[in-house]
Amino acid sequence: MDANLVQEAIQNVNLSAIMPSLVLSGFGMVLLLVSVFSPRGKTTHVAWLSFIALIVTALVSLGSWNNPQAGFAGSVVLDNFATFFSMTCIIAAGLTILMSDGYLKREGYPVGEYYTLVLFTTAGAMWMASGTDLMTIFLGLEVLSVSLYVLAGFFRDQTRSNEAGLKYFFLGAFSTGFLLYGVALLYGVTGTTKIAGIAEYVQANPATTTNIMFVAGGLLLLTGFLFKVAAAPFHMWTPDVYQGAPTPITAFMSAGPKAAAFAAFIRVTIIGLDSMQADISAVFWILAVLTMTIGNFVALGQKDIKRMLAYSSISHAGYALVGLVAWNEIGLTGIMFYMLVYTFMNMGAFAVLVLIGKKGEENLTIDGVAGMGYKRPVLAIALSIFLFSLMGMPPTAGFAGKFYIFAGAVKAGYIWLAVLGVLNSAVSLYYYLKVMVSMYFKDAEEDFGWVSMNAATAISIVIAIVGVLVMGMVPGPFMEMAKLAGF
Amino acid sequence: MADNLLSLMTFFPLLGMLFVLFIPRDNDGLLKGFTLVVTLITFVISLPLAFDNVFATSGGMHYREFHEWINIGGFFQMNYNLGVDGISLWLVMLTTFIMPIAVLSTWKAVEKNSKGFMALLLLLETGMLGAFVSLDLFLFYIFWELMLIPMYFLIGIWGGKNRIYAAVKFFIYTAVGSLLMLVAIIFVYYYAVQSGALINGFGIQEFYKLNLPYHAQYWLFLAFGFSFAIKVPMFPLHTWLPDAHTEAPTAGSVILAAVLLKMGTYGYVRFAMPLFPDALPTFIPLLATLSVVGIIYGSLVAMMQEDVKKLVAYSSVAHLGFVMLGVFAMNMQGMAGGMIQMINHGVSTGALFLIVGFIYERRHTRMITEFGGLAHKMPVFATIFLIVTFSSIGLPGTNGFVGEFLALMGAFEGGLRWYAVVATTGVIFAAVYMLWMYQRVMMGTVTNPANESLKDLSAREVVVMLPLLVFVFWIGVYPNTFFDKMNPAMEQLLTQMGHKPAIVEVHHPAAIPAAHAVEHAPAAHGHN
Amino acid sequence: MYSNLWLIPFFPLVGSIINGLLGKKIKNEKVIGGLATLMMFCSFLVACQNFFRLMGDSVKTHQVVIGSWMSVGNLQIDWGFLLDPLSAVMIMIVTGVGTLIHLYSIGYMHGEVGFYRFFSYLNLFACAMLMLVLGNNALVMFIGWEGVGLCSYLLIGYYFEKKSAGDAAKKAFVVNRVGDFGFLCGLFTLFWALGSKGVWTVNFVEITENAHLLQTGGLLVTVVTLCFFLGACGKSAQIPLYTWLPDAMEGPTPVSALIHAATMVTAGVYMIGRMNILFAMAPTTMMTVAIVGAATAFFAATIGLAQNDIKRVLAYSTVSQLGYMFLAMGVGAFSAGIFHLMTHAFFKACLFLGSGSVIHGMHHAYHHAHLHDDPQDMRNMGGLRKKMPITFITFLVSTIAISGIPLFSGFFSKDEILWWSFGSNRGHWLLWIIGAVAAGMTAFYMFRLVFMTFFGEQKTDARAKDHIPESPLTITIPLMILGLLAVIGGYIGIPAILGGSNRFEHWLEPVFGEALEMHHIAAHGAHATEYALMGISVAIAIIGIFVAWTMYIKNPELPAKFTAKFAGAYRLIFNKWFIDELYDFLFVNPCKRIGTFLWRGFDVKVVDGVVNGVAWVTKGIGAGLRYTQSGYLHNYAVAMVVGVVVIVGYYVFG
Amino acid sequence: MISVHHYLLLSAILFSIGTLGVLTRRNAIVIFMCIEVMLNSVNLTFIALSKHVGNMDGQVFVFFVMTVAAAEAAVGLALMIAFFKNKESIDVDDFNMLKW
Repeated sequence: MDANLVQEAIQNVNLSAIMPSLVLSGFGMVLLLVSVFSPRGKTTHVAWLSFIALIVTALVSLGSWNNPQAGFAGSVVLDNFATFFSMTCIIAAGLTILMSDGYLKREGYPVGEYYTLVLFTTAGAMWMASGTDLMTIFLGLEVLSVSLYVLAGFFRDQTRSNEAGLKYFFLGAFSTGFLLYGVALLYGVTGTTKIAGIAEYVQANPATTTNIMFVAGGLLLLTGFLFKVAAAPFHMWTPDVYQGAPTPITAFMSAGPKAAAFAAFIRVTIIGLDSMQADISAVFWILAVLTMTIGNFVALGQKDIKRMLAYSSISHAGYALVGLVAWNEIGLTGIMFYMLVYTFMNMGAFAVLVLIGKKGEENLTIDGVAGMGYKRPVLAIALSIFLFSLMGMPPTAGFAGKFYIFAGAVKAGYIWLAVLGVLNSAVSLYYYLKVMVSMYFKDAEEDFGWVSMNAATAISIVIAIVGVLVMGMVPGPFMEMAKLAGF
Repeated sequence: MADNLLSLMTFFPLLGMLFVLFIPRDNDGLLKGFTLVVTLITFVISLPLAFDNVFATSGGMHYREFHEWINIGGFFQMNYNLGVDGISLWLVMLTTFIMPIAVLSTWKAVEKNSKGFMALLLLLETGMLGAFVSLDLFLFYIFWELMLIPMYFLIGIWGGKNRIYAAVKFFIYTAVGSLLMLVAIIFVYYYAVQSGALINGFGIQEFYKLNLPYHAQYWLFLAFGFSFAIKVPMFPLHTWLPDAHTEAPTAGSVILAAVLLKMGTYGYVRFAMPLFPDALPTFIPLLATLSVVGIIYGSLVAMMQEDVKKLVAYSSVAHLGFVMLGVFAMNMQGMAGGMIQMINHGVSTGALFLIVGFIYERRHTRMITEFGGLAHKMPVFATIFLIVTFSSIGLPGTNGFVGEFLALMGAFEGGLRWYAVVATTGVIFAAVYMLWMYQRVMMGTVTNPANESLKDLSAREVVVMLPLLVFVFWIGVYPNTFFDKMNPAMEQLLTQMGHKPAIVEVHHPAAIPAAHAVEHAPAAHGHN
Repeated sequence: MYSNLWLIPFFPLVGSIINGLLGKKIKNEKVIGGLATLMMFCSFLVACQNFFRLMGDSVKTHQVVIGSWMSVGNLQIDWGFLLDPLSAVMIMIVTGVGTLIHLYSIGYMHGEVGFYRFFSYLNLFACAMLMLVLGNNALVMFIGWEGVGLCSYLLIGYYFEKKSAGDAAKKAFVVNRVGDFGFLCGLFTLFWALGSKGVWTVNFVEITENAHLLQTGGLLVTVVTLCFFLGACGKSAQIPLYTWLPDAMEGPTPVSALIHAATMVTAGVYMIGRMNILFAMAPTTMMTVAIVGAATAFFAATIGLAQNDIKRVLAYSTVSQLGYMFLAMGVGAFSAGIFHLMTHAFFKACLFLGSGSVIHGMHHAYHHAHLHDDPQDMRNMGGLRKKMPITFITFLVSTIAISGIPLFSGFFSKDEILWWSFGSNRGHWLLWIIGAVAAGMTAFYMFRLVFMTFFGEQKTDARAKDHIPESPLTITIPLMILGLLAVIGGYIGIPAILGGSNRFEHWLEPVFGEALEMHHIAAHGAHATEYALMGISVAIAIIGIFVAWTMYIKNPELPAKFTAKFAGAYRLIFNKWFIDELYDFLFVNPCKRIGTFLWRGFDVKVVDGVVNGVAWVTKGIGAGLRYTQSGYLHNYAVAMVVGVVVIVGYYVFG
Repeated sequence: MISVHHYLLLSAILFSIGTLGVLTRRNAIVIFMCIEVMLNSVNLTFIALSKHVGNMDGQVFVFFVMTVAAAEAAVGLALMIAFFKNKESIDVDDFNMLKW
């Protein structure tokens, strides 16, 4: 083993490139021990510690804004793009933790590992966001997924939770298989797993684009991501898992990991498979429409708000895909912005659900919130704001997000796609309105007991509202940030 | 003051709303009083516009306000771009004028958590004013959508028994249209950008200048026109209106009729028509036909209604038919008729809804058959009702006539001769359904014992009606107050749309040969 | 110089407003009625002043502009008044007769609950009517035009608790609206027609001056005039739009006298006179006008033969007389038409007021005897001449006048019309025959009325018969004045042939002369023929009177026989030829049916059905798609695999 | 001489077997085994291709895959046990409580 090889390797290892996830993982392990040695049922301090951990991580990763760091022979890079998505995930995780403490106590699972798992998920998400090598992306994906499997099935003695966990696990692993096979094929053709490397190879010999192995590999790889972002026809796990999982986790899944998945998705597609743009746009056009339509139409008939929001998140993935179809700067920036916005509005909605849910959450149905507008006016207004944002009503952030994405589509000439998109959001109005109808236009059948109001959750809601409104009224700075994050 | 008058006017109600949120919910009087004061102050703020003579002299935009709002280099620029001209002026005034009346009308009508009601009213006012004064399509769209939300709750929470259906229908129906318009807006913007036009933001004045290819204009006009046609509403997109009107609380109906419907017509005049002038001729036959159908159809359907409020709602369809017909005439008379008819409809139909509200508060029913002979019990009410009825019928000397006459004449002088002739029959039908309703409600003997104990209008209710009556006659007798400030803007608009505003020599009674002596009465001022 | 013209409509307006707002407070009938009458009298004085000033003036056309009303683009409309011989005559009639009727009303309406309301309306009507006749452009005229419509609506519906009154009022307004439709269309066409020649105007003077721009007898001018004529038909109750006038008798009698006899209903005639230049240019229209007029005159007269309600008889006679006026206008006898308008205003007002006086008396009697018989039914009257002599005499005089007996006002005007309808180059001998026969019938039914009411033995219920008083002075004074006018009113227009110098015609010459000579409209014929025709028409009238006498005085059982003999014909005319029923069948019911269908059948089912249908379908699709989400792991996995296979396959093999 | 294609073919067949297994089998453990088969077929592909293209990345990848697979196995089995405690069954058709 000659020395300069090792030397080179040592130099290539640039820890600052993975510093945020490193910090987070470190905190996670420490907290694991803390929670082991802390008395049973006492988890509040763990929660706050993990929150602090996230803040620290946030500071660390923000530190590398505008000074990209590459590491591990270019298989990890901490550029603005990565940072942006990492921040999104961190925000998601932070909100999750804020809303979890009271929730876990109510549901009777005051267990510290929960928080460490959230942290690990976040770490994995950050890996995905910053991975430039299919290998690192795969690792991040798995770290994220494995922790999420556990979190989804976290309520051990609730069958719903188990089921959610298992379904997620099996389908996740299944899709991993495809993803890996795709990676293998790409590797076989190009001889590398580096995204940039693949692109270079294709540039060097264009014949590759017609190579069946290459095309098939690329598409198999993409299906893996499509599964994670819950795009039709790979969306089917979403409603069940979202419904079964603990509400904060559902919120988290709908925001953080999805954002990370989109990060990797974008990086791979735009850089690695740039050569296949035409084909990919064509197929994603259809997938986007399919996803939006299925999400919205099925949501119309839902009774359970959690499940309804699950379907709505499918449709929102569809909107995001529109941006990817557009394949232009504004479209991609739109996606980033949208993911950020979506984190706030969706998690805010779930936070409200966390508060108004009883133990076992059997009352999180549309009729369950009847009359809430008068019984819990503030919460009702908050939920309404989030729902309006999800509808895409100005002046909320949801409108801005949709606007940019559809703008991207229109600019790229996909006018019909945009039209179908807006028509879909017109359909979506109905089921969002249904919640408000029940909250305001109907009288409460029975008084739903005292909401287990706690400061942390309230804070998370406030943060979400501020985010939704600020990004709605002055989206400028955030868009600028997203623009800088693009490449 | 003058340089940010519009912002002040637009956002003052919003400010008021924030305060309302902090008033204890059980203090009903304070809530309503405060809201009334806020709306009155807003009216006062807007008054300088009405008295400013600049509108009479130049047709351009005045009271401009321009700030960069959102600017994402290379992607977009949205500006906070306000302004008002002769076309929007009177609609703004109508809004600020009708709001206090609407608030007053809630005094007895709204008991159930009036706090929310007042807050929503104020939010709504901001939305409406904003939509009228914004010159940036993006900004306009935001206000436009912002109006939906409060109205949705007003109908849904304080409405009648079928309110949920009505509210949701209203919301989704109007939203569908506006969402398509959104796509169109984006397209126009990018077309402008790609055609290298010098535009910053979505400012309509820049958009007026760029000439899109016909086929693009075709689709864009379709999108805009569809959205506005729903709002107007034009036949056959009108069915949300009767539901919304019948279910909405009185104040809601008044605002809906007086202002929200005008958004549609205003949208045509301000956006759809001048932005896509080449496509316009293609659509005018269709739109004119729909307007005429709307007139006849609305009248016939109104004639057979059993619910007074529904009757008035359908009559709105007919009235707005006149507005649209006049606007599509593309000449001064037509435009002026259309514009003034918008105001008239606001005044008259608003008044009618108030009147319906009065009897509804007393009897909690609106079925015509429930009434009869009310004139005995409520003479004052009867008189006011009669005046409003005839103004709605369009009796000369009242506002209704000026609008309908000019709209029809404009249509006739313009290319729409036969449409005008058919539409003129609407004049007959209007008399039929209004008078029949009046007869069945007010005339005859009191048959229903429930009506025996009816009280005549209270002082408050009379105060609510008086300002409207003043305008009924003002517009009827001296509409020039309004035309003087409208005309320049309309001339500019028409020239801009490539239509000569048909200014032939403005003749003068003095111009008639000396064979006939002409004298001017001492009171001959203001005559031109 | 004429700048105080605006005062004429202004005074009544003030009166109306004061009474309308404060009448309830004032209560005192003397004050209310007095004020209203005073206001009318003031405007009468102003009218006189202007009238005489105009007589002495060489320039016969004067416009006074108060201010601009609408100025939009090339449409400039002023609040302007026009004084020329025609409008001068009209204001004299309106204010003069109006004042008398106001005075009359004080007595007649005594004790009414809505006393102040009545006078407020009446004044408002006067104001509107004066606007109509004084307006210097079609729009100001139209204000009056619709204003009088409004007032007649209000006054017919004065007893609004009676359903019949409400219906009649509505009918009157709606039918008038049909006319207004014509008026507006005509106005639009005219404005456009002249405008396309470069003169955008609705001003009468300018229209008259620029009419020559249009092609004589051309389609345009014909259409314009026909449209305006439709308007006139509505206002002046001509076929086919006359049906509202008889029903309008639901209003108080003074209203019938003022609005539905003397003034408003003649507005149509006035309007044609105003636009005579245009009508003269359109022979087709003139012919139509003449025919419609003659037909109406005849047709209404037939119905008049069989009515028993004293006011209805007068109503149909009014329709018939208006027919004469239109006949006159149609054959180019403009001044004769206006002349008849004036004389008719005198004697018909007098007749109505007389009938009112009778009804008043009957009512008083029945009231006294607590009976509820119909005080308007002539079959309950008879022999009243002793009870109320003044009423009787004035009534008789007017009846003679309307029957066209020489030396009474009606004779001159009617005869002039008949002569023109025969001799004018726009006339035709058939028109003359119809007119003459109608004159005969008029004489018959009018005297039938007189005989049934004032002669024979008293058929009133025994308990009431002795309590029928003569009416108070406020009622009788107007009667006497009008009676006098009914006699002498004609002398200002004695035709040349009878040694007169037809002052009236000369007075109107500045208005009509131009049109007449430009289009060579004149009545030619030998004096012999004229005398002959005159004689014949008088003879026919006398025959009519004689028949009436034989039937209702000599042997009163005759009518019963006749009705039994010609039962069918009798039922037909008694039921007014079933025209109302026909209209209901043709227009009213279909409209209602269509409306109901459009609402319940179309609007709710189809239009709204589509809207809700879309929502329903959407939901349906959603519900369907839901079941793809079966909850079974395998289905999910299958879906994924299928997805992969399709996507990959699409590329690899597609 | 056995070329890389044979390896690829074999692994493709294995992958398909695994996929079909997942689609057809009911027992959760068996399904999980099938997934393992898929992953291992992928490993086989990697190794073959790594030999073919001549760099070590593929083989490195295989190690990661194996580790991950182990981790997944742990989590998956844990979840199945938890489910078994509640439902006394590991038949995948028994967990369809969440649907529509």
